[in-house]
Amino acid sequence: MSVLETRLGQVGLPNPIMTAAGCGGAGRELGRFFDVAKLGAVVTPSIMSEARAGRPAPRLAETPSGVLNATGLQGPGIGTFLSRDLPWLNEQGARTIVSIAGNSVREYAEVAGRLADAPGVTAVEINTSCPNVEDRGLMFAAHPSAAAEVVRAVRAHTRRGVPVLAKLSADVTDVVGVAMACVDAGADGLSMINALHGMAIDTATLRPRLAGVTGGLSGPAIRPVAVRCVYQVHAALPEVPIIGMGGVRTGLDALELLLAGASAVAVGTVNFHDPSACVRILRELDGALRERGIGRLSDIVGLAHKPAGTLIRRIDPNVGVDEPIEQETLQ
Amino acid sequence: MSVLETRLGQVGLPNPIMTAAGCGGAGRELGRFFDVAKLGAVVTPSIMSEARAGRPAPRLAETPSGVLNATGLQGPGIGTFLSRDLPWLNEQGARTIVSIAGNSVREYAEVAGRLADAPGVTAVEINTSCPNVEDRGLMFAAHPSAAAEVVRAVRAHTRRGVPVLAKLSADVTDVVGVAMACVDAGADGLSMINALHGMAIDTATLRPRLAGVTGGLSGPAIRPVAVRCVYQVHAALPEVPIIGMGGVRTGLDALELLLAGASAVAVGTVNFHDPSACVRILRELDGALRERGIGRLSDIVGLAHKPAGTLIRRIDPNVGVDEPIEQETLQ
Amino acid sequence: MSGADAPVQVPGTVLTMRRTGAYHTMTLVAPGVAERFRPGQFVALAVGGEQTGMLMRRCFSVREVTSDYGGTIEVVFAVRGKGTEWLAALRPRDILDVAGPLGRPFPLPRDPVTCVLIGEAHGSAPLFPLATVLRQRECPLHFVLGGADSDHVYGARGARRAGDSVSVATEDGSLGDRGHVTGLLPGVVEDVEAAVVYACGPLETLRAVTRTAAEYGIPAQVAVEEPMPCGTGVCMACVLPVVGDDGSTHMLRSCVDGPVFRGERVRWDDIGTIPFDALGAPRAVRLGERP
Amino acid sequence: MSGADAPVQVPGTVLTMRRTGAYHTMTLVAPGVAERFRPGQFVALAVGGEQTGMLMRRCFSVREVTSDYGGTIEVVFAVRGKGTEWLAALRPRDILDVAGPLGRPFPLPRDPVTCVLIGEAHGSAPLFPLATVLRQRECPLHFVLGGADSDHVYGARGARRAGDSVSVATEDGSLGDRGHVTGLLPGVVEDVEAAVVYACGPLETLRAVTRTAAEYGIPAQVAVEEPMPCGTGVCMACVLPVVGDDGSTHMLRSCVDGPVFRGERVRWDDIGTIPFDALGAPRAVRLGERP
Ligand SMILES: Cc1cc2nc3c(=O)[nH]c(=O)nc-3n(C[C@H](O)[C@H](O)[C@H](O)COP(=O)(O)OP(=O)(O)OC[C@H]3O[C@@H](n4cnc5c(N)ncnc54)[C@H](O)[C@@H]3O)c2cc1C
Ligand SMILES: Cc1cc2nc3c(=O)[nH]c(=O)nc-3n(C[C@H](O)[C@H](O)[C@H](O)COP(=O)(O)OP(=O)(O)OC[C@H]3O[C@@H](n4cnc5c(N)ncnc54)[C@H](O)[C@@H]3O)c2cc1C
Ligand SMILES: Cc1cc2nc3c(=O)[nH]c(=O)nc-3n(C[C@H](O)[C@H](O)[C@H](O)COP(=O)(O)O)c2cc1C
Ligand SMILES: Cc1cc2nc3c(=O)[nH]c(=O)nc-3n(C[C@H](O)[C@H](O)[C@H](O)COP(=O)(O)O)c2cc1C
Ligand code: FES
Ligand code: FES
Repeated sequence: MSVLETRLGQVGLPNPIMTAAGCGGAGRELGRFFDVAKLGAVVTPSIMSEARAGRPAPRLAETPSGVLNATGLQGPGIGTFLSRDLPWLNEQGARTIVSIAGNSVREYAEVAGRLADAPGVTAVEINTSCPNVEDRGLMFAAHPSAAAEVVRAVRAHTRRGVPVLAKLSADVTDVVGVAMACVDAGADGLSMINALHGMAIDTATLRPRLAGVTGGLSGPAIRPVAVRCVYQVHAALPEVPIIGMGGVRTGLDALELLLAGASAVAVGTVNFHDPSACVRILRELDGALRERGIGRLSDIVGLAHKPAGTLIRRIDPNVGVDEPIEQETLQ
Repeated sequence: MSVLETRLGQVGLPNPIMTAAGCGGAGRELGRFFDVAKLGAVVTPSIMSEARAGRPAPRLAETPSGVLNATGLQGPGIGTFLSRDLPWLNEQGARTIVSIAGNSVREYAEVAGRLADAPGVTAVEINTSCPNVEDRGLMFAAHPSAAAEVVRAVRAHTRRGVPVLAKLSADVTDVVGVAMACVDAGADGLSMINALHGMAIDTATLRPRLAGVTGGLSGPAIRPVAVRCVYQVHAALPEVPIIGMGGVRTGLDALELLLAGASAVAVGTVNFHDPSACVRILRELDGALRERGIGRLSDIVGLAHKPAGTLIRRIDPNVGVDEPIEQETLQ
Repeated sequence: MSGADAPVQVPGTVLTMRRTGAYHTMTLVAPGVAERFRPGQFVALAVGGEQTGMLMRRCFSVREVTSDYGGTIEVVFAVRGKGTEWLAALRPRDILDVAGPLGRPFPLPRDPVTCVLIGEAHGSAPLFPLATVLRQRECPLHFVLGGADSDHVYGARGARRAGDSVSVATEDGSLGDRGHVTGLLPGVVEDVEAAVVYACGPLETLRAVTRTAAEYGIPAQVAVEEPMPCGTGVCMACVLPVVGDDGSTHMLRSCVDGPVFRGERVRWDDIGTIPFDALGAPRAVRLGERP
Repeated sequence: MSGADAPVQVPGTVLTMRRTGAYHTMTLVAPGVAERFRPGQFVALAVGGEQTGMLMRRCFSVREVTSDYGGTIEVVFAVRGKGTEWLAALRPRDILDVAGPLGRPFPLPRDPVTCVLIGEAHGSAPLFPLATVLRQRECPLHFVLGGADSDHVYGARGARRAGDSVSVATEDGSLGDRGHVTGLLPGVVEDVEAAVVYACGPLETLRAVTRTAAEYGIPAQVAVEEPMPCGTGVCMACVLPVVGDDGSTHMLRSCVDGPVFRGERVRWDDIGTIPFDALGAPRAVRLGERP
């Protein structure tokens, strides 16, 4: 299984597949379907300083190959997270990436500060798509300087060995600019993409389908946007590890993001559709790499940027693979 | 059928359904499946000053509920368009909205100038998603000032009675800002959205699936983004007519964009899937309006912005409509 | 992970499909689900096939389980939208992904007490496996069933076999009394001296059931059927304001903390809102917030 | 609009599905298509059902048409990706949307001249309706068929009935000669003193056929099978560099200007590029351009 090992800055992970923030609960829920320690990591829902009730229902709407959500970051707050959820994840032997959120730079810093001494935090992911109450509710992710300010504050409150990842939104004119600002401000890696800003209207009631009016569009529908963002940012910042996400449904989808430049891949919305998705995708990815004669995951990170004809065995789409694929490795 | 009449600034249209630029050929192709004069309008592919061979193949890739394209605006140039395509459309009795494109403000102005004396131009739509060769290839749509400059030039070269519509990209941090700049510069209406910037990688060849590497993502996958953009811009500029587009597949999808604030609806990618889509959608929309007791299309433009409980008959989603729907009107 | 009360996810094979009034009854071979099932639990089905653009699961109460073929489950459903349309078109031997059994089951009385089981429309379905278990505990059972018309009353015949009495109401009077099913409840509760009411149906019905039970000072165990896009607790879409043991209101996921709740714990009037006193409720309205 | 040579779009009903070697043969009742069909034309099928996330049409050559049931068409296909997988799972009475007949048919000789029909893999399919028409014109017919192995040679038996001779080659030698089908062509053309070659198959094969025909100074009519996402001329994805009557190169849509081209007009070496001398070719490379 060593073929699947990957790195996010200072830390190594046994494999690149993880849950996406807010799409895999705190681990317990999916833990009824598989052992969460088998994943590269579990990314938690974005944790804020206090408990949050979230938005009223309806919170989700189905769209073609996608889902719109306005859940409003319902969660228990950092206190309960540290006393209840994180210990459970540690007990399972899971690697935990804690996603954090805030409505001001101070709130991010506060949450990061409370995480600093917690055991078993593999990395901190900053959800920069929150509205900044100190700047007309504009999301931090919208402006390089605002995103950078949050990154700087969180980096300052986080222990050295723990990577800080900035999670970016694709709803910007220039995602590379935001990415660069975050890296300059100390981000050890980047996660992308968050859900796109979207909306749906119910043609029966003639009203918005979400109580929150607009929401985040996720799922396979947005995968091409995710691939494009990862590709662009990897081209500009080839040394910066990226967690790619957006519509990953199969092992080949995960491979697509790796080829674009991601070092790890998170699975979000598809968990709703298939609670075993993460382990299935991991198995499929393992098979796909073997099929292509890829010995190490790191060999293919960003490979789509390189001219055709490197060492990897490309598969003739007209023929497929001759040898039966070994599927023994996982589980 | 008067229920379906709509207006785009100075001009009235018998109904709101049209082809989207570049997705309905020059009318002739779909004309083999239905009478193009039945549509509210035919929007042409974006015409440039000279003939263009476009991009190499592969130009299209299928994605979940979407299509990625990098066709590169292949077209005959304004000369052949005026001598060959426009006369054909006029003969059919179609209303023609001419989409124009350029790589410099001068080129847009030149194409608009050559259209000025052509008979049978119902409106001019400016495709602002082209790269500006005079500004590092950045697309005009990315910056309010660049988009405004193009609009100003085209408006100056277009006859008074002919509305000029600015077609916007959703790949920006603030679509409302771009919309306002275009309207301030003289746009009589707005079209939105163009395809999202996306990419796909072939997991067999390990290379980008499009020869153009990145391309435009369109189809039902992006409809929630289109609805959101139309809704936001209509909220900010309620008097400005909008042609809504992005993933419209059914009459109810068209209704969704009208409720968000569009006065007309263009059908793009779905024409590839169903060459009769435009007339089918028109028929379905007509049925849907009747079902809901809507007497005039203009009564529902932007209705989703208004509090529940206006005069329109909302449909109980649990029950649907009792009476059989009259389907006689169209065709 | 695993454990006897953890759900399974298995490919289900359609064994039979048949019409029952306005409903479709589908029996699936779904090994592992039947043996874990307890009344009140549900299954979450993937719809649309392998390339489906419909990412949300469709949840259905289980009508019956058997141990045939390694375990079968039966669900009863109405065609409502695209997903149930797809389900209705399935034929024997078709395969679809099944996750279940999910959710908290109906709590059962320790002693053989008199139970009223009230269901509206397809909401009657989960009452049948409950009835079987209650019978084993020697509880007297009284069914109260209703629907828009006779076609939309599910299980009246089965209830006659399973229960000590059956009362039926339809909105149009085509079967039983004319009126809403909840109109019958006070009479039945009083007549049979019910000790508990079990209910399943739309929110309005459950709210009315809760009110009636409270009036008679007996508990109501109600199973909600709010939209549950995942059914497994990860999407946070199915929340209801529910008063916890600590006396404060929590936004609970009805798929994992329900679908069965004690009626009086649910804040029926506040459904569709975040009550201002709920744990973590916003202190002020924040506009334009993104998820 | 309308007109006898305009295509139709109709719901097609699956009449039969069967396996033929490595291929699936599907017969559809598709009224209107059969009566308009001319050899070399194709149909574009919608795949995935009503809620499909697959927006591109799948195009297939027509193998045979009959006037039964108001008009049937037969297509022969290999499972390749998600769309053909979906097609292969169809059963009789299933319905799918059909548009056709599409594209320019094979031009026919005025006089009864000797024709060689060469097809690789499923590319043989469109040669059969062509053979029927050529036979009516009393043209001597010689088939040259090939594929990777015997399972991938389509129609060898039918060709024996329809043609004056049949030559077969497979890559693995499991049927006929070992080697590529185009290796047989020069011999056959010489032997039968062919006046024209008709061909269908992958680009490489068509390029080789064109070269051979040129060597013998006879025309090659080749039907291409490049990806055609719409089949109706609106998506601009299926372009090939083709030399026009004006002597200059145009990027022509193979769905409406083809699929049949005169082989020597196609700039085989430049496929997948925009030749610098094509009409409207970029004067300089423009990077990062958006569509
Ligand atoms: C625990 C539970 C048990 C249920 N048991 C039954 C049953 O036994 N028989 C039955 O006919 N129905 C039952 N339902 C309702 C059933 O899930 C919906 O009718 C069905 O999901 C509608 O799907 P659709 O694709 O036809 O509609 P769509 O409108 O296309 O569905 C879109 C999404 O919204 C959800 N949704 C839409 N309407 C409802 C609704 N009324 N209730 C819940 N979710 C909805 C769907 O699950 C899906 O995720 C139950 C629901 C739940 C939560
Ligand atoms: C005019 C014409 C006639 C054809 N006739 C036949 C035939 O008689 N029998 C047969 O088996 N095949 C034929 N093909 C090829 C057939 O269309 C493809 O194999 C099929 O569309 C693949 O679809 P998929 O969903 O399985 O593959 P996917 O890879 O999922 O397809 C994705 C998209 O790419 C297109 N595509 C992918 N591969 C090909 C290909 N090799 N050629 C063309 N389009 C492709 C598909 O049409 C679709 O739009 C023909 C193609 C054309 C253009
Ligand atoms: C219901 C839901 C809740 C989410 N919650 C969070 C969150 O708490 N923090 C965050 O950074 N992203 C959140 N996301 C975004 C996902 O982590 C992910 O970036 C996005 O959905 C794209 O991936 P996907 O298409 O695989 O879902 C949420 C998405 C959904 C659908
Ligand atoms: C193949 C293709 C070609 C297009 N060409 C143009 C064009 O020439 N000019 C333009 O303004 N938009 C063009 N578009 C964008 C569409 O007009 C439309 O804005 C977009 O596809 C979203 O609508 P849809 O989802 O209905 O396709 C093109 C889209 C596609 C898929
Ligand atoms: S249905 Fe997803 S959390 Fe309950
Ligand atoms: S296949 Fe779309 S233009 Fe030819």
